[in-house]
Amino acid sequence: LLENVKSQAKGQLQASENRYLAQKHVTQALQSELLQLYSQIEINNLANSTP
Amino acid sequence: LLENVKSQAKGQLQASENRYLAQKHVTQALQSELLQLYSQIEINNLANSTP
Amino acid sequence: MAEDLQRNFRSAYYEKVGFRGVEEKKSLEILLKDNPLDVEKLSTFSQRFPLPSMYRMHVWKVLLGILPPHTDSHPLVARYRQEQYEDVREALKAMRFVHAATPYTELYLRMHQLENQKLMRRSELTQPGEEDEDFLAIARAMEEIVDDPVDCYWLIRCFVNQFNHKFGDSIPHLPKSLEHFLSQEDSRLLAHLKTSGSLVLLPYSLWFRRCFAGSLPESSLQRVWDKVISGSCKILVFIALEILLSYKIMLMGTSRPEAVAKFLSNLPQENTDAIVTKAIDLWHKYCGTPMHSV
Repeated sequence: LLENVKSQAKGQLQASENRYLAQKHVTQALQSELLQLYSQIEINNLANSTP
Repeated sequence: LLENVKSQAKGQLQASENRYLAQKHVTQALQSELLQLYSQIEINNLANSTP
Repeated sequence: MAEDLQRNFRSAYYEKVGFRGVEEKKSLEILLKDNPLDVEKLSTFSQRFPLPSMYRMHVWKVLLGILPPHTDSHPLVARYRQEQYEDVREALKAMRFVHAATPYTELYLRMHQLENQKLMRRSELTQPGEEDEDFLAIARAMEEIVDDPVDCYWLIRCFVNQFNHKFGDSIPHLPKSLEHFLSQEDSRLLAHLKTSGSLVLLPYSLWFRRCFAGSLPESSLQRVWDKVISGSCKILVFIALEILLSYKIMLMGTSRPEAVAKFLSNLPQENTDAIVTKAIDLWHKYCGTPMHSV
């Protein structure tokens, strides 16, 4: 019975951790996309300010 | 002992859920920043293309 | 009398949809009542018998770890899976990788890449590579089998991950294995394929990397995937073997390797069910039937 409870908890925790990990990977992807956009904007601004 | 294991498992799952929620708030903030950036870029493009 | 007729009709119907007997269905139902589910017994069942279509998705999800063995955790875990799907999809929308009209299969590919930390920046996106094309082929086939997008994504993702993880090292050896069994079953055909130069040009990646996705129609394909998901990649060799044996006359009649490859890559879709049935029998003959008490 004890083992049973433990393995059930493990199954739930794994699924929950997986969902958390996906969020982390989402954060990384968003950050890298944002970084890229910011540098793009700076390049554009620079190009516009030097006539 | 059984109750002990159960409450420990519950605590772990709760902690995992909280981590997930925290991470989710981060991605929501990043996503709204991204949205704003995209619309900023579009405004700039529009401004540049209409002299 | 009428009852007899009805019963006969019913078992003929079961026969047709793939239950060789109502007994098998009953024994699966008993297995599915276990809590926690005995994953090993479910694997063994699935290795030995065709899965009844009404239980197939559920069994696949358990075997692939999408649902845990404890059935009373299923609602909770299903909710986690659904939320994870939505989280990743929404992020891809925000980053403009996908939009409302993007085909689901492409969405699934990007989601899989993001989750595996293999997503390129949007400005650096390239044409899909070979691995992506394999994923897309499997995704297109799974889409025909599964209606719900959340289930579909999880099944594709876990199928691909499990396949690469479990069998990644065996895949390169499958052509040799095919050659071995073909020499046992029909050495003349093997000799012909060798001397004509066709053997090296057989559609191995379609057969062994995509697990026949895009080659067999879904009704036959899912019976093959039952075996792959429950733990065998050898079955792929026997499907390939049975395809070669079934088209022996045609193959013996041509010496042009390109024509052979083209024909085998675009199989006629008619008698694929019979091919799969014979291939499974051959597989049992050579590799034995798993002998777990079910």
